[in-house]
Amino acid sequence: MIEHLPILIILGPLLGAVFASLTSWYRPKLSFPVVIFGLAISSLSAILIVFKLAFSELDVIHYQLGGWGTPEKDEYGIVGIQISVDYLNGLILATVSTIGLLTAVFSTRSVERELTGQQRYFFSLFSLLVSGLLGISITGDIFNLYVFMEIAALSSYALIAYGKGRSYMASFNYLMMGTMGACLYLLGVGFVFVKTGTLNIENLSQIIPQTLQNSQAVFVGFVLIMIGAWAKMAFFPLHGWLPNAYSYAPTASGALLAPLATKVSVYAMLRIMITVYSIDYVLKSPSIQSTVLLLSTISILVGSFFSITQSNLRKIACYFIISEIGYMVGGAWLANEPGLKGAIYHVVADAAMTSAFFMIIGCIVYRTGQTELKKLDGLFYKMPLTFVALIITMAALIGVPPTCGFFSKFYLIQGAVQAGTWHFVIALLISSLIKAIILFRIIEIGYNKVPNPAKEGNKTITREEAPLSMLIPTLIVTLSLILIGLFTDKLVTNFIAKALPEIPSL
Amino acid sequence: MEETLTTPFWIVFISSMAAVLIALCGRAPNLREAIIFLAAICKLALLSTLTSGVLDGKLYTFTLINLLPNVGLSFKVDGAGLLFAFVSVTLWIPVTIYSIGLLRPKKDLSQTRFYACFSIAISSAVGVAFSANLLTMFIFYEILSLSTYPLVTHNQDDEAIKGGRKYLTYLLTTSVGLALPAMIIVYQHTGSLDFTGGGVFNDKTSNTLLTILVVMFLFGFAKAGLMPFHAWLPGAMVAPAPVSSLLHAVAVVKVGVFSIIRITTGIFGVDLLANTPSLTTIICVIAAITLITASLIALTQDNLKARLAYSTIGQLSYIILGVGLASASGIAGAMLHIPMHAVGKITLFLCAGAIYEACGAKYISQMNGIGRKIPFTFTAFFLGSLCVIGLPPTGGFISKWHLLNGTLDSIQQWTFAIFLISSFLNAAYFIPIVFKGFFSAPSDEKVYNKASEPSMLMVAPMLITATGCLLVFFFSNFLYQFVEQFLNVYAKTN
Amino acid sequence: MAELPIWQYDTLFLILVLLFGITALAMQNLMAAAIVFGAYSFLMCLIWTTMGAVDVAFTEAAVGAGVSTVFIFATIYNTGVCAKPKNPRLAFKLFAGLICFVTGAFLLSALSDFPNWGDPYSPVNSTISPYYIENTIRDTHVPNIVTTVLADYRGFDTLLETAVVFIACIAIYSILRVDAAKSKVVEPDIVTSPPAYDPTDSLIIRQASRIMVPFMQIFALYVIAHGHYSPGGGFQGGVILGASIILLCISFDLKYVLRQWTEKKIMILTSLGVLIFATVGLACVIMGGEYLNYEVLDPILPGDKAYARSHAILLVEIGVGITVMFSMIGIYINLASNGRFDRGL
Amino acid sequence: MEEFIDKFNYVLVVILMMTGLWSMLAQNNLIKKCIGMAIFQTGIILFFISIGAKNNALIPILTETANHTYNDPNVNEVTNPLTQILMLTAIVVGVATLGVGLALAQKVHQQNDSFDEDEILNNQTK
Repeated sequence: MIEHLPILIILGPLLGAVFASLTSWYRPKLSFPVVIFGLAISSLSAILIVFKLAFSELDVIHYQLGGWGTPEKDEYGIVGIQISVDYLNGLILATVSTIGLLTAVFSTRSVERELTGQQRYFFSLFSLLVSGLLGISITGDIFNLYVFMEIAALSSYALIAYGKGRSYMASFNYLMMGTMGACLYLLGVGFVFVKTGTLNIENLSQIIPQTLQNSQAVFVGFVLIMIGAWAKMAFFPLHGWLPNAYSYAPTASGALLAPLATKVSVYAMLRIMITVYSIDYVLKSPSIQSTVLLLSTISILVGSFFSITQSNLRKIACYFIISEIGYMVGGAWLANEPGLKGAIYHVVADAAMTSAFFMIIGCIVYRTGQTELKKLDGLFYKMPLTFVALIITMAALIGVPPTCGFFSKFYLIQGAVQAGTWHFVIALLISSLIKAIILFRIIEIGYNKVPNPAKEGNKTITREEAPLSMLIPTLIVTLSLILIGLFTDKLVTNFIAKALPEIPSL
Repeated sequence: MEETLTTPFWIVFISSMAAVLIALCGRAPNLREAIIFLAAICKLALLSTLTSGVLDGKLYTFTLINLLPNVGLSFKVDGAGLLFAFVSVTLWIPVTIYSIGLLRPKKDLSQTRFYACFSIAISSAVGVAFSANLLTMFIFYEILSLSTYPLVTHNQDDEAIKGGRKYLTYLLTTSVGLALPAMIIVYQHTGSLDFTGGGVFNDKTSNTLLTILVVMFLFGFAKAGLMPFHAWLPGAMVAPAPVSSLLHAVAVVKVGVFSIIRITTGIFGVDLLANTPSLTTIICVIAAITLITASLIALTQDNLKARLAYSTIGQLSYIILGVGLASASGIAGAMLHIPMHAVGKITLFLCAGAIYEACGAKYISQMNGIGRKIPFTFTAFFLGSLCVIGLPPTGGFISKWHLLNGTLDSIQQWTFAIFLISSFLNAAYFIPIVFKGFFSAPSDEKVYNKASEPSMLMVAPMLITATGCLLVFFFSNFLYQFVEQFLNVYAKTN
Repeated sequence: MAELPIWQYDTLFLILVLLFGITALAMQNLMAAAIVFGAYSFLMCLIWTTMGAVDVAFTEAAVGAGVSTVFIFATIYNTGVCAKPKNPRLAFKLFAGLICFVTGAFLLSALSDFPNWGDPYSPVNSTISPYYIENTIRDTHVPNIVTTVLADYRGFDTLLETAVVFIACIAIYSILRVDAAKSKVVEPDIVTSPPAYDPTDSLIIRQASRIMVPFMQIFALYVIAHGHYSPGGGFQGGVILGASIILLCISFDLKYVLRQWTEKKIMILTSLGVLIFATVGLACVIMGGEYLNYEVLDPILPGDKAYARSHAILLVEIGVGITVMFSMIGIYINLASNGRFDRGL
Repeated sequence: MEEFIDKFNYVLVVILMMTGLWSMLAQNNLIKKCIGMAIFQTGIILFFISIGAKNNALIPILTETANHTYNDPNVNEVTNPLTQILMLTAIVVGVATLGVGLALAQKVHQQNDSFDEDEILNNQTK
């Protein structure tokens, strides 16, 4: 069974979703355990495969769907569809599937409350979204990536539209932007395909850097794929859809989409950048590189400044995502070792941070029913654990050591210093400080405004945490922020450094 | 002579563990406080096991986990670190006793939080003392900032929140905005963040870069209170007296200056500094300006705690000035000034709190004559101020002696005058308080009538620390041994 | 330039298609726009047929010109017909135009780098695709290369594509249906004959469709089953099957169809198709091969290894057909009845 | 110029795609946006199909004819099947997206009684 692990990662949630949609007509209560089972299989396989990679000599594990060709033949891997796990996507797979599983556990109660009577297909769609995201991460075929992209996208439109009210328009806008991104990606694939005739990522990575360095069509394809990925990840100036889509979505959808969807698009961008093309290729067009870096600086600043003007915790979190996207794109496009390390590390770190943030918001919504900052006074006294988790998460977002946010920032700044991109350094620092201001605000409202129990006629302040099925995943993810930080060196030397291509020295 | 030993880690970790236990024992105050004393005693015991080794010239190292390539969460115990750790842990005990005396009668609900955060703060102060590299130090530095925030805002009224906001804004802004990028630039240039004797830079590093880095580090570790990033210190005086004493005398500010000593000796290297006059000039000028300005401002303050706060800012600059001299005795003086000033200033702050408790007087103008009513408190205050001014037979004399010696060894000889002027200023803002307290006619009848010695739990710690001011004078040679060990590693060639 | 046998027609069609597309976008009446869009799709089929992409043309005819147009109709039926021409946002439109112009120019900058139209030696035509053409008979005994590649060589894409259709169906169900759950579905009384006279209802249409539907369905089954040898396969057949039911819905009435095909049945069968496909894949894993490696099914399917592949392709196509058919019906009913599952177009 | 004529189809394809893209960006009407999206997608499909076309080639279904046999087909006389498969997938994805888009548009219309983007925006900010 061990050789089938790569496909199990995708099949788990996919089949789980199909079964769940079947059972939902007979035993609606059964859908949830079925989905959990599927996600658990996927998460387990992903973790196993990460360990397999770490403890074996292999650099990459291939899986040949349909069993086409033997490794000796030329057509091996090209004729059929190949999925592969290497150091770059192993981590992403483990992160995505684990967060997917935890979020699923987390969402039960909130779905029960928010979507009473309408949750028939919720968990099917949830699971399909996870399988789409996992597929994007695992596939070794650029067209297959497009199909997975659409699976993830279609299910996320529905998940957002569960929010009712304004979420329909938000979802529609997301659909337009998402489809545009996917179409541009597909067109870019077409431009690459025209010159290479192959769709396999490994094969492309042999062809393009060697023979097609100066092909205009391949270059146009590169730009189109990048724009497509940016539209999907809400990179400035294509970020307009994100805040509404994620903040009007139901809590459970937000908690799944926000941490994973954008990060996986970043992964897709990284994969195309460093595997299909090469860092050489990126460095070859310095004008585009400097433009992208400038855009990521703007993205960071825009996200940060908008976040400080918001009064709703969920909107704040959404604008944080936009600024974090700027970190990752900028780090990747610095195109030097520390920058790329920072970008890849931040994909994992930010997935955990955003997940923790949205889960905490979910807990707060479950108990208090609102996310307006002003109304969270005395939160510490009502939900101490949740509040502490919120502080830790904010600290990670600011970049306080020893949380993971600090180390990604460390690498990113190091990369920017090496590349001499000072505006990026300054943007990173400013965004940290702005997040710090928001942290103070949260502390002042939630901790220093001691609620007066006498006013409500109670003797003491009633402590009421969210139910355990929500609290435990939240705490696990929050703790992981510190753990990821502490094991930075292990992660970087064992995985991220090996995932990097050879970087030409300047 | 390096030896791997887990003891440093346990020393740092014990009080964090204690914090957890304290948080759990919130309902049983006696147990809670027993845990604190137990932790402090354990810590002291473990520290003393290291003493003889360190004095023999050994360096104890321990790496918990590697965080970045070449850089781990690692500890290294040398003379300076051990000295600083001793100071902070020893002073933790009287402060705790004092806190019990101050807070228990008030039935303050948030005492548990107070003690827990206090323990974490001590933990991180010792962590800074034992850090083997810049990253570890930065981590503990930030934990200290965050863990002291609940202490500053202990009262949770508007004033406290305002002070707390100022406190965190200054500390986080500078550390994230200046120290962090400076650290990354160092890592980027040298690939190492370890504190080593000769510094990490090689000859190729340009002077401009070094100058920029020095400035970034000096202001980045704003806990050292260099102007213009000093405003958090007076702002944070809204905290209760034990917190102020911790903040302003032991943990926080000393961590700031200690960090700067570490960076200048371990990252830049004494040789490099001594050979680059422009760097020392910058350090000395910044410190000198802060020193004189702070002393002058202190003269104008009527609020006792504010005067003490500005005095602290001035005294911290002594230490930085000593480092800026880049001479062995200058650094020795700077190092010694940490315990000397700590013990003096803690006495003063405890006294200020005691005076307020005793008669509700915040302002110096109200305190005429009350010395006669509360003689113990005022005697302690007198000894504390002698120590801070630097007069024998108190410890401050010793460190100032070394500092003045250092100016003569250094090329920055003009600082000799600065030291002298500021000592006069110190005397000018402390002696009148004591004098008027004992000999003047009462200025505020209400205060005067109300005044009576506070509870024993508050008086005893003050007297202990006041005695400490004298003891450090007589046993200064013992303290100097630690410093000598430190100098052997970091400033050998001088 | 020497040989341009039929490509001139293509150019003509291309220009026509462009005109139709622009017209569809320019029309104020949405119903008219939808019809023009249908014609646009139909012309597109012709172009693809002339380029030799019969399967694509077939799918486009069924999907693009057929059900897509009906979906738009259904939506407009529930909402309104006209696009109000107020507030033209001229500046923004010009700006968007500029963006598109720049993008277009950027795309065309690669023009000289492209292989000539119809060049058999271009990288696309000479890298992997010859493998499919040369080996399809040896590997699977299926002469329709498209079917082989679709269901076997790139079968994983097709599994996912089926999943996409399934997702679209349950997504639309969740978006539209949920609200209506409150307003209880009124189960139709036992009606043996079509509902009473309705002025919009036409007897001719009803009778004609009554005759047509069986033939459509037989044809669709043929398309699925004969996909190995002629254009067609699960998708096309599934869409036609779906379309035949949709035709019933339109010419009769939703209730009439829902009596046969209840909501529950439709939604369950939708997921069943995906399940069949995925199970065939899983069977391969259980039999010891890679996922979707039909070759290892040889012991349980008749014939040698290549025939095992051929038969497995048929199984898979049936799965695809079921999912596509019921998804199309599900989507249509949801759109047409606005999620109420009672009455509609 | 000759090159331009040789590649005339690409020019038209690009114009078609950009028409669709413009409509997605600039049209107020949600249904028009959906139609624009469909046109953009067909443009891309057309692009793929044309890069796979071959002069004088047959459809990709093998037959026993004079030029080639089952077991040894003449590759240059059979249209590229690969691009066709890819586009089959793209068409199906396209209709799925269109369906979801229409469903969302219908919901939006239900709430705001309009397909006009500006009006909806006004309604929602009120």
